[in-house]
Amino acid sequence: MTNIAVSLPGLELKNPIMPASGCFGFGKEFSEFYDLSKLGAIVIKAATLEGRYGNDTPRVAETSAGMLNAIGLQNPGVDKIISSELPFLEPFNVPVISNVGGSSVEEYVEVAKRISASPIIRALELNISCPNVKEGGIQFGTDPNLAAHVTEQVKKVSTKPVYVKLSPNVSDIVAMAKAVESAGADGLSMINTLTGMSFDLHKRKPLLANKTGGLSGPAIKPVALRMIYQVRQEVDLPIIGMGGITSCEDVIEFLLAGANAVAIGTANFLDPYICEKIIDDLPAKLQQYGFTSVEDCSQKGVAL
Amino acid sequence: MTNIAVSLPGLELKNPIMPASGCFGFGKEFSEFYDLSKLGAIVIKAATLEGRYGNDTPRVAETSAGMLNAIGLQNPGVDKIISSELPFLEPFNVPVISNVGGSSVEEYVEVAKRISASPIIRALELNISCPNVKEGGIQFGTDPNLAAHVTEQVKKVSTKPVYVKLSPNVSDIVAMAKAVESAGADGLSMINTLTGMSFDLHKRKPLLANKTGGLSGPAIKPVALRMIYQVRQEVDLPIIGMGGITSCEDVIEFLLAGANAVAIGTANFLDPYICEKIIDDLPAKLQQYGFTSVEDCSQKGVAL
Amino acid sequence: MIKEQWMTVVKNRHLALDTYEMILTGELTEKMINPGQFLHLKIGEGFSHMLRRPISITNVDIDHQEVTIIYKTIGSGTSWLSKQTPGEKIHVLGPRGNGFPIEQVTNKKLLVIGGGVGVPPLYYLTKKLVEQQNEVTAILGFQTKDAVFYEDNFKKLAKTFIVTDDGTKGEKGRVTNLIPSLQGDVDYYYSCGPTAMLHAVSNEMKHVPGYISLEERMGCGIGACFACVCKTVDETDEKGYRKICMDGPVFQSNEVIL
Amino acid sequence: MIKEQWMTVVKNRHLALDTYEMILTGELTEKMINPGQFLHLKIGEGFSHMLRRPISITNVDIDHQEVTIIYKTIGSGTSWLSKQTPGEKIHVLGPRGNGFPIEQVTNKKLLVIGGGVGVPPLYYLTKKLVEQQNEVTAILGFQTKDAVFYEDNFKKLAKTFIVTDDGTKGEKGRVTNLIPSLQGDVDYYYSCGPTAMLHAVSNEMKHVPGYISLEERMGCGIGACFACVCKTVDETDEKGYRKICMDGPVFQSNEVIL
Ligand SMILES: Cc1cc2nc3c(=O)[nH]c(=O)nc-3n(C[C@H](O)[C@H](O)[C@H](O)COP(=O)(O)OP(=O)(O)OC[C@H]3O[C@@H](n4cnc5c(N)ncnc54)[C@H](O)[C@@H]3O)c2cc1C
Ligand SMILES: Cc1cc2nc3c(=O)[nH]c(=O)nc-3n(C[C@H](O)[C@H](O)[C@H](O)COP(=O)(O)OP(=O)(O)OC[C@H]3O[C@@H](n4cnc5c(N)ncnc54)[C@H](O)[C@@H]3O)c2cc1C
Ligand SMILES: Cc1cc2nc3c(=O)[nH]c(=O)nc-3n(C[C@H](O)[C@H](O)[C@H](O)COP(=O)(O)O)c2cc1C
Ligand SMILES: Cc1cc2nc3c(=O)[nH]c(=O)nc-3n(C[C@H](O)[C@H](O)[C@H](O)COP(=O)(O)O)c2cc1C
Ligand code: FES
Ligand code: FES
Repeated sequence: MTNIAVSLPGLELKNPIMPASGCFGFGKEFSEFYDLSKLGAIVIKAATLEGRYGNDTPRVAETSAGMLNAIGLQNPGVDKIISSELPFLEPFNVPVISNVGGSSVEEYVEVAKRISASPIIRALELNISCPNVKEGGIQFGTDPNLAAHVTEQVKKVSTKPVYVKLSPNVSDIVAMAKAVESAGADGLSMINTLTGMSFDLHKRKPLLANKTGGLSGPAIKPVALRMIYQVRQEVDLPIIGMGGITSCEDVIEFLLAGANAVAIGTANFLDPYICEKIIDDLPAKLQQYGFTSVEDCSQKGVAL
Repeated sequence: MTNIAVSLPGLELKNPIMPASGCFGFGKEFSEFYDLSKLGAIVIKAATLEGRYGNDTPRVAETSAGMLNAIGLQNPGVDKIISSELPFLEPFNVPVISNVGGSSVEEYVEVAKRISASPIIRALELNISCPNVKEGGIQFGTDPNLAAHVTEQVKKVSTKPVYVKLSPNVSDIVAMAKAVESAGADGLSMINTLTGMSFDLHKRKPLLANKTGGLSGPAIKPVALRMIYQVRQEVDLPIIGMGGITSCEDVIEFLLAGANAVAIGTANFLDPYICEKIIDDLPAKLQQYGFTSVEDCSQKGVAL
Repeated sequence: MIKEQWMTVVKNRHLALDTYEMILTGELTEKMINPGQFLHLKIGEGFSHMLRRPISITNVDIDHQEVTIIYKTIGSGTSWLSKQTPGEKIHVLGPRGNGFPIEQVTNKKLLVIGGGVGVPPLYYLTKKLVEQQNEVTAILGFQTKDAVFYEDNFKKLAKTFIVTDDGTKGEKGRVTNLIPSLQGDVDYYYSCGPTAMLHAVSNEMKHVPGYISLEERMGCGIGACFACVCKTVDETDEKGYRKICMDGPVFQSNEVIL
Repeated sequence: MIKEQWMTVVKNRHLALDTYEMILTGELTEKMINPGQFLHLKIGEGFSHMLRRPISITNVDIDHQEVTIIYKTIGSGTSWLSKQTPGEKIHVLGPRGNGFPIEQVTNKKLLVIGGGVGVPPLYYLTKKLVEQQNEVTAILGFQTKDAVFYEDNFKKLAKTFIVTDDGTKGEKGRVTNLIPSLQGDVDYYYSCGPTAMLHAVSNEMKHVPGYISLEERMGCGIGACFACVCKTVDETDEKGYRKICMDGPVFQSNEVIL
């Protein structure tokens, strides 16, 4: 029997497959399609301190083998998430990871403190791609010092393991990973979206109301694999890999590159059953490529 | 009549379309397909001081809506390019731009000096994505100071305008653009490839012999547009835009985003006639979207 | 519970200027009972197009398990659709969203106002409304004569007025030109079309309760991604927003900000 | 001068284990006179696949303007090919590369050695060689019985020996097992197959002049991108490398490093 269970800090996963933050809401909509208990874990949409409406529409655009989104962290705010969204997930036998957003260190810390206290939450995913309002919009995710600082502060208050979600929009992803590792991160989650744009030829202006958006989907898979591979050479933290996964083969590629588990985002929009399908097919596919388990496969492409 | 001519430093272009460096060799092979005189310009494969064989094979891999390449700057060396390759291009009525590679400032300078002396060459495209061997492999293209330094030195010796080709693998593309602008660059060329990987599931290792490669093609178009748009807000230099162009609509998108002319790379592999086709169709397409000329369209999406 | 299916193309024909009519068959049809809902269609092979395309249900023939859609070719997705031939399969997710709330509507005077590709869902709506013994008047706006479709189909069910921007067919101008003369003792109105038109219509029809169907670019189409939201008119609304794919696409005319 | 064409699929059938035979028609066929050249095939719609796939010419029927290719489904491109049905169009660039240099070869004793999907180009080669009055012996290696194809076609032209890895058909083992007994007074040999096989063959046949056909992942397929290079054996060679797509895919057995 091919063992597809994975054990990560705070997370005992039946399988390495989880929906990526922002692509699965708070789970309710997808529960109409299949039993959420089948998932390795669920990563919920980013929580911020106050509720946010997000950006104006249009918020999404299709691109070649990908899409742009500029949702703008729309969410009801951490307290409402705890009171109105999380209870729905309780009956399912699946670990829930909360994505944590913010525009200041204080906001990250407060959200982390409150949501990590929820017994339903098993780990946090610290989304450091949000702009730092105080530092004039520089992203926490592109400055190793800022990233380390926010990680450190969040670690101080979080009662659950903290996975830091890295932005790919950087010159040196390894420096970012090392910075958050030494700040005490329990794991990494990579990659978030690449910043991109597209234009409306008729209107002669950026298609998204927000002008720029985050590029996701198969288009970015090579960048995700490269970054995970590079980080894996130098950092021992567990990595939840993501970026363009649509198949079991993609999952195996991410594992080979150095990921310990994976998240699936955009592909859920094209096929709402994609996570379930991949979970069902993964044991046979691993076997087909000669692996006895997920852990047997993970990082096999890195040792050289 | 829709005017598609464009005037840039050193370059009087009949039209804004040129093949991108590395995707068109030194022109000879494509001259079997159509008359090279139709092109706005030709950008030749990178020249280095000595001939280089490049990386081991496999050197290319297909990805979703893109490809990875790790050719490794294979070229016969600057002197042989001048003696054996450039004469072929002389009879065509088309400006030739030489892409300049190197692993040290000295190499860039020497190549620029020699090739800019050729009367066939109208401009240089300084490819700063090559690793800097002396500084331990940091790319010239990811450090604004190194980029400015090499630009400055090359400008000192070049008798032709210098377009600096920016790498997209950076946290802050605007800082890079500003650095080379103040170092005296005459124009920008953007973007080069995003670094990516893919894995061979059977061999359980990176598919490219070089492990990492450069991602090009439609997959990267949103990133290219975003970077051009961002740079255009802050820098006045002319921009030759590229990254995933396959159609007239794409060309117009790049112009709207702030480019003055464009280069077409990967699409030549799928359709060797692509540049010619786009040139033929561009006047009608511009008209369809209500533009009277390329210059009328350029940067229309930027003024807000 | 079936929520998706590879449906088979039965027919796909050019209907009007840049406009096609496609008939799909499959048991999923049995779920398509509410006018105003949409199908979320997969485009191209594999994952070549990462987003589905929302297209309204134009008509349903439950007996033959056939659903009709009408679409305008405006980009890569709809032009792919236009090239599909009978026998080919298209993956359909749906029906999605909430349609027009007409269950209780009977013996009423109703006004249906459509513009361009906002017309398709109104056909199924009109059919249902007429079945429920209502008296329907339809105002259908198009850009030009060649873009007009389903005039006869509507005429069989309702008093129908055609309006074209350029006056090449029917009344010249906008659908709102006709409203003053037709809104008389109308009980409800139903409208679908470009946002600018919906805006004008709901202004013109301020004093009549009505329902409008909105469009927005979608990600998931099932309510999970927050791509397709719009703000509520009521600032004290608990959420302050609606998801068009899930809460809509049909809203009360005074529920959301256009 | 015609260098590309949307050719029409005439036939596409399962030939052997994971192996298909496709016949394409179009005037481009008239250029396909050199055995060993390849076609560079566009995959999928639009720019969904950014790289073409190189597939050798298996046979050409100039009179009917038909070219046959045989391909193994190993990934997305070849499995797309396997789904194309008669009447569909495939964009072909080619013929590309230099084939086997056989113009002067007549009245000779020749050995043809193929492995797996290296066998296809050798069929057209053998046909031409036999037309030119040569005596050809063919050794064809496959993984297993079910993977064997074109045995009869070859037998009509040449003394043919089948070898399978697992011995389920013909000789068990490798093509090189048979060489000692067959190379006798052979004038030239021609080989195509996996690199390891070519390596073994050229070692075994060191003293006979021969030609081998190589494979490499390609970008442009026309000599412009430097994706498909290999090094020359001769270190003093002016360039030191060859482009497989343009200088090859056929080389003298001692020209390039395998
Ligand atoms: C609920 C709903 C019902 C609809 N019903 C119909 C109908 O019955 N007939 C019809 O012709 N059209 C209808 N539309 C509009 C239709 O969805 C778009 O015309 C179509 O998605 C365009 O796809 P494309 O690939 O051809 O265009 P492209 O511009 O190439 O599409 C690019 C992306 O933008 C999205 N997009 C572009 N325009 C629209 C739009 N107006 N609304 C939503 N998404 C858009 C596409 O879905 C795709 O993700 C409906 C839209 C919605 C939201
Ligand atoms: C000159 C030449 C002639 C060939 N003739 C034949 C033939 O007659 N029959 C046959 O079955 N195969 C032949 N091949 C191999 C064939 O090109 C590959 O099997 C095919 O490209 C695989 O494509 P894919 O999309 O199915 O596989 P994938 O692995 O999905 O392809 C991914 C990418 O890698 C490339 N690639 C993968 N394997 C190879 C390979 N072995 N050689 C070159 N590129 C590869 C593909 O072209 C594509 O760009 C030939 C190759 C060359 C170079
Ligand atoms: C519509 C959408 C919303 C997203 N929202 C979030 C978010 O709230 N927090 C976050 O960390 N990442 C968010 N992401 C990024 C994804 O979690 C994921 O990192 C990225 O999309 C790459 O994976 P994919 O290619 O499988 O989609 C979002 C992505 C999409 C497409
Ligand atoms: C095979 C290949 C070789 C390339 N070689 C070079 C090169 O020598 N110098 C350079 O500056 N860019 C090189 N590039 C990058 C292209 O010039 C271009 O910037 C990039 O591919 C993006 O454009 P595209 O998406 O249209 O291909 C190469 C790209 C490819 C695909
Ligand atoms: S499209 Fe995802 S919430 Fe409506
Ligand atoms: S494939 Fe481009 S040189 Fe051979």
